[in-house]
Amino acid sequence: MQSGASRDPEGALDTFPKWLRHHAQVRGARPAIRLKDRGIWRTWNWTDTHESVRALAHALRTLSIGVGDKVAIVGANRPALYWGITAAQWLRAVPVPVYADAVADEMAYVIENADVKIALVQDQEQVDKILSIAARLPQLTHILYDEERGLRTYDHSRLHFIAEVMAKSRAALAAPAMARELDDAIDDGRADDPSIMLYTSGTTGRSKGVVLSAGRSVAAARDTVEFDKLTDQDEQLAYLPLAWVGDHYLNYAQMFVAGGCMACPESADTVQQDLREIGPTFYFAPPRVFESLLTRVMIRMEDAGALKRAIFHHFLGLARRWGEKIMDGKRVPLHARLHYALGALLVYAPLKNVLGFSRIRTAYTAGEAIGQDLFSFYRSLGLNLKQLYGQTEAFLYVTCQADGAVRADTVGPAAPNVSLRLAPDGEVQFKSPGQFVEYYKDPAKTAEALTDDGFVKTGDAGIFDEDGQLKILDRAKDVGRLRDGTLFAPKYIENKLKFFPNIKEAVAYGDSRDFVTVMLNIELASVGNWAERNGIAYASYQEIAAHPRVYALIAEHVREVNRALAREAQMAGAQIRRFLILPKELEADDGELTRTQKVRRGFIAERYATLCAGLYDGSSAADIATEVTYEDGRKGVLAARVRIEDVDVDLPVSHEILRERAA
Amino acid sequence: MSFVYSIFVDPFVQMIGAPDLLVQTLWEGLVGGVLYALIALGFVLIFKASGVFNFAQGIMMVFAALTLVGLHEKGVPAFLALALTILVMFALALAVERVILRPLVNQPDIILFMATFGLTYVLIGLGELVFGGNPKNMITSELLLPSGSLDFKTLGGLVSLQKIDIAAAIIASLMVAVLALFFQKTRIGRALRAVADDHQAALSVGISLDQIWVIVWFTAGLVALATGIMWGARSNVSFALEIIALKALPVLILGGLTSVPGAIVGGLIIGIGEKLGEFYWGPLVGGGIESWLAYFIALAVLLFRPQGLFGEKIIERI
Amino acid sequence: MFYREAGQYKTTYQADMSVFPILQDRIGLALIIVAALVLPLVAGEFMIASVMVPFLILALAAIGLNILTGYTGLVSLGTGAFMGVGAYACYKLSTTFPAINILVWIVASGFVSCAVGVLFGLPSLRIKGFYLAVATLAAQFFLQWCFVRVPWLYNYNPSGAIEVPSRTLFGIHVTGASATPTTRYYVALAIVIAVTWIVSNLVHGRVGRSFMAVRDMDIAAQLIGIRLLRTKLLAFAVSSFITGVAGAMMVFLWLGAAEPDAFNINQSFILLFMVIIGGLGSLIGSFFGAALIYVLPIIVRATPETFGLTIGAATVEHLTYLITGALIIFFLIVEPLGLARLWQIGKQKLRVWPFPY
Amino acid sequence: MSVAAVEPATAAGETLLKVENVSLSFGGVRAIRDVSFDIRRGEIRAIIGPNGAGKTSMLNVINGFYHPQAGRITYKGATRRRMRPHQAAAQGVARTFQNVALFKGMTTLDNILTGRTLRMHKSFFWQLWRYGPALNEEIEHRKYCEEIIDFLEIERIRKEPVGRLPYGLQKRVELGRALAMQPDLLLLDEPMAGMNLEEKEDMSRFILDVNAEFGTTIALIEHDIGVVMDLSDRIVVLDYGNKIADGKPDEVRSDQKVIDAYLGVVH
Repeated sequence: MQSGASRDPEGALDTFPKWLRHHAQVRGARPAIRLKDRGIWRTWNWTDTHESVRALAHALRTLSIGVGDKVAIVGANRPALYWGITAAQWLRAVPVPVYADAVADEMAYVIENADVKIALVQDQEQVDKILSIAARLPQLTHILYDEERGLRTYDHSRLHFIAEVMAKSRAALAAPAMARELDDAIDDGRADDPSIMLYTSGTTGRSKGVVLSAGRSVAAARDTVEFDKLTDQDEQLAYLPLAWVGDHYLNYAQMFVAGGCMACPESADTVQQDLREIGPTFYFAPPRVFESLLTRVMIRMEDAGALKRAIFHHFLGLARRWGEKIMDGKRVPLHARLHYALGALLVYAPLKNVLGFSRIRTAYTAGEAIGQDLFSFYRSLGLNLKQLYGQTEAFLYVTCQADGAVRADTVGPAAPNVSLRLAPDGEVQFKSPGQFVEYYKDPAKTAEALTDDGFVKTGDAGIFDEDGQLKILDRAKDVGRLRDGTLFAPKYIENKLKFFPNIKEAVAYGDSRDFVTVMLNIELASVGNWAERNGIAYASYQEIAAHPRVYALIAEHVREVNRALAREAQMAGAQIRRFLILPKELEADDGELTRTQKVRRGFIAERYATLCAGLYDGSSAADIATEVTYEDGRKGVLAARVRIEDVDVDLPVSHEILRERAA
Repeated sequence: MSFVYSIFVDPFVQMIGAPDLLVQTLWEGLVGGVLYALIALGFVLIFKASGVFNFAQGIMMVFAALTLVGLHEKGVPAFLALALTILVMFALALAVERVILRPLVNQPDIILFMATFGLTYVLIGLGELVFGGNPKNMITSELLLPSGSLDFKTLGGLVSLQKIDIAAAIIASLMVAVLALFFQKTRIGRALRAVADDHQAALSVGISLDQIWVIVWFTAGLVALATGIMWGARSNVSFALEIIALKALPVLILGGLTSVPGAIVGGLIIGIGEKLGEFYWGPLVGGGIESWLAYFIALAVLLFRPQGLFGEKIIERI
Repeated sequence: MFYREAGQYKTTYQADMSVFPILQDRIGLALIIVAALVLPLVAGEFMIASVMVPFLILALAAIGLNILTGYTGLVSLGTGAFMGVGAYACYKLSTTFPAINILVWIVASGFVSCAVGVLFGLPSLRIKGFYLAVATLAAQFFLQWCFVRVPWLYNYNPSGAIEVPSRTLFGIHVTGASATPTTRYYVALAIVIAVTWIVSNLVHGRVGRSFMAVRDMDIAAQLIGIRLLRTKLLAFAVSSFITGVAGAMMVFLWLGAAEPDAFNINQSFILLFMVIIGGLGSLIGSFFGAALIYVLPIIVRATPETFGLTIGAATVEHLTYLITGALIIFFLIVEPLGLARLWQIGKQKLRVWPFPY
Repeated sequence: MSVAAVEPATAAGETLLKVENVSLSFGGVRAIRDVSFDIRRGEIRAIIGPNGAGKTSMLNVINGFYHPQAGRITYKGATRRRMRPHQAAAQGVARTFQNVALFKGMTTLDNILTGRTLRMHKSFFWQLWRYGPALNEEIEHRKYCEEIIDFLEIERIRKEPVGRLPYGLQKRVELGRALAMQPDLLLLDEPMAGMNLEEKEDMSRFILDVNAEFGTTIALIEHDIGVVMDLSDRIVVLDYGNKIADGKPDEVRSDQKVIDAYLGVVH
């Protein structure tokens, strides 16, 4: 039950291969990696893992991989591929994980850009992909694959079956001299060796190879292992993409330091099943996974009998009231504790069990804003769900929430040993233990990403809350200012609105304006449901969107957002003064949304210029006529008069008080 | 050798030696066979129309007879009791359709088969509960059925034919004839035949499946009543007759589950076969072989024709 | 609800293929066995002698029939007679060789019944479905006839019945008049647990799969290389072995004496009911079925008394018939796949609780 | 994958099965009339023809389920008139069915394991004990079946009762059960009947993979002519029990008699 990190006071373990050897020595029989394969969880303990990595390292060396050479890793979460990463590191070569779902072209770019010599891939699909671009990759010498199916008839002059080459290596390593030499090679590894290159899927332009050093990677992982008290008893499901920093940090780095175990699912469509079987103790998922899970829970519960539904909802209500307080160790009356314990027996524990969450001690979510209700739902069940904010350039953790200090609207204070600051323009900047070394072969971009004093620019705008927790507002470039200089973070406001189930989309305006206004889309499913219950008849989206009672409903939501904003020092001045509900739903087909369903603020402002003008000229309605594309592809003209409503603004009364308290 | 002789030679010597006894035995067997055939007939009706292997057919016979006698015991005039019993059988058919067939439609055969086991128990329990469990005498004379016997001095001995047996044979033949006419000539009868082949076709005649089931079960109930009267007259009325009713099963198997002629021929073979067997071979092993001989005869036939004498040849398709 | 399967993963095929892969099931089973062991300490003599012992024995017989009918799909109406074979064999063997341990003879009588079963299973090669059911009736009536007409079988006892001799095991009376109900209960329990365990092994392996293959799709089974006759005869053998043992136990551990009528066609029907109501192709279903069909009449008999009504014995008998029949129909309509299926559904509900499916 | 290593494709082209002048009739109805053709080791051989052409009967003759009234069948060099189905199975003939003939009461895994029956030898008495030799044997075969499950990508439904599976998956499980027999000759009776396009593509891929990976000789009946032309090496065309064409897909496609048969020209 010893944390691996505490066993290394001198910091001699500064590369992952050294940790591997360490674990093989001190906890050789503990499981290191599992794979659901052929129906059972095949398990390799640290000794097996050490031995396998060693064989693979030897194989790579035979294929002339040496210091600084790049080895691409392509495929799903498979032990052989994780071994490939460590094997490369053993030889002081640099593993370069590539997204397995990348099309051949994207893959060609990464492999070429990274000067990859050898590719370690999962199966025929990836082999085919790489062979199709091989002509463009003169530096690529060999391909090693993990799954033999369909590949036996291929030309094997440059193609190797991992199991086969490992078997050959094992035979060769039977010679003690050879083995000793390879084992000693671990000690050649140095803290400033590049440990891995992760390509960020940049929103603009080609992706960049983020180079992380061994020492920094280990240091970062050591801090968070300590922080979340991970031990060699911990177990997690390795289901995130290999090439994503999240997988490399949470599954690989943390488990290599803690000495825990990662379990690889059988296939992509059995992840849920496998999650339930393994019952991980540490879990990460982006908010949308939690959201779709919650939706599925609720949908499945709809089919339950009335009594069971009543029990379920009764105890969910109870959990909402007390669950988080109990988890945070706050004072809770005894009767509530007993009632909650009954709920745990009847609902919470079984629910967590069917979701595979029973054994989770720590769960994180990150990547986008998470709604208060969604977040609270899981926490109130007793799931220790927390938020973190991270970046590839930081080797994940920039901030993270400590147990007992968890909130939905922040991402927590700076992670251990991270220096965090806000630039004058609101941009979040950090210095972290795991901080990246450079963008591969791109000094210009590297320089651009760093401040003169060595801080990394995140490109995100944020604010600190009164208790020192960071709130991420938006991309820094999207954050503007009202005319009076108040910070205006459109996405922050939009997200707050969108957490209401009745609001589907929100577009906020205010940069260089006097005040903030929003255009809204209502969520037809839930508003329609509400309308039905309230006897409001409607024939179309346009009709219900214009209904006065819907306006009243939405206005209440907007007021609520204002109340929330008023409580935040920097945001209080950016409350919403006026809003309107658009007569049509924003569509990607009409160019109003990106293909990834993000609003295109500028385009919308242009397209609905008359409405935009109306929002700021004080009129109570504005006309719009615009061309729309119907679902069947026909085009038509939509003409409507749209109501514009004023909303009360909350006094930022607590403003001064909060500021004092924060200081 | 004497063993072989006593099995293969001696019985035949006896037959030839005493032809009067042989004729008497054949006659007894014939009458028994006719009654077996009647039970089997009710069974075939139901099997053909609803695909149900109605285990309760034998019990329906006893139940019908018991109802008749029981009603009469309670002071109901004989023919009114008969009419009431017919009514009861109709109610039974309705109940079976509502309570058993309708909810269990589309279930595997074995389930329906088991449901008729359940029905058997219900009928036994109900019958005994209402009319008491003690054996009763059939109201033969009240129903104007003959009694006594016709004795023929012939073949060097005495052949004695019970009049009730003769009546039974005649009534049974009449019933078969009436049923044949019913099936051939009436619209409902044709529908019943159609339903055996194709449910859709039956529906096109304009009779719902539910109605067909009721009619079939009612018809089977009537056949059961007639059989019950005859058999009751020959022995007495109690659920011990159940064992006799079970004899309908080998009869059926022998004839093939779906064949009316098969049921008749099968009945005769079993009836005559077991009487001959009991009389001539039974003493060799201590007698009482009537209880199982029928099944062995059926079994022996099945080994050579698994589909029974008159059943359709099973061609397995895959 | 009580299931916590998250984290119960299998790292070996042994674990994955175990009969009870879920921890909570193993706990439940252990609790039931413990409860069965301590029952005599808390229950009265009537409960042990007239409820539990018969229940165990009938459940065992039902398991035997279930092998044939539930697992292999061969309907048998001769189970009662096969129990009789076991009973008479055990009687003959234990009276002929009184020195040998009675448990040996109980098992040996299973083998006798097994041989007879195989003999009567031979027609199953050519005869299928209901036709086969009638063939088993031949066994029923023939064997029953033998019990009456072959005096050697009952040692020429003038009463025509077999009476259980007194036999001891480790110095304790286990059969005969001086054996206490508790002793008989423990012996029965031990045999039932042992046989159930063995049968469970069998149905979870190659043999069990062959049985079920023949049941589900005999043509496909044949084309896979399963020999129909051999498999069916094996099913007959296993089935009649178990029913034979149950029959011997019925006389030796429960009734103490028996006439041929104890093994009549009604007994066969009752066992078939147990199997069908309990659940075809389910071992636990056999226990459910035995409990329901056997205990039900006891309740029917006891109910009027509890309400202070006095009803004649005959009437109770008739009522029992009526209610049993009605319940059979009721259960078939509610759940044609039997109590085992209800149990399975219930268990599944607990496993996915709070979700409905 | 290790499964493949078990049966390497041997000299392709050698005749595995030869059907000579086979005739079959049921009570006067002649299902097959004097048909001859051969199947070579390692090939995919299709038998096509309109409904009632005698295709399924042909398969039934090959695996011993029907006994032809006339003609000879030579399989692996041995000539025979009739054979019992389990003998055919023992000699490496496996089969799937037009209407899925799975063991409905069992799980996917048990169905596939049942396909291993012929290769399991631990006696009945070991089975009673289960632990030890019987279980070890069971595990050995489980491993093989898991290879098939992996091959057919049916991991998700491993422990589901097959009766509840959608039709397309049932067909896949049935193929798995046949593969578990490690057959030399695999007979597929309309493997793609009732499937949607995507399922058909999957199944085609599996059939080709089986042929390539295991070297299994395949004889298949299929109605989708497009699929047949793509999949098979050679095609036999039957019509009313007569063979009307035999050859490579291109030859068959342009054969006038075949075109007539499919257009329903009256004979």
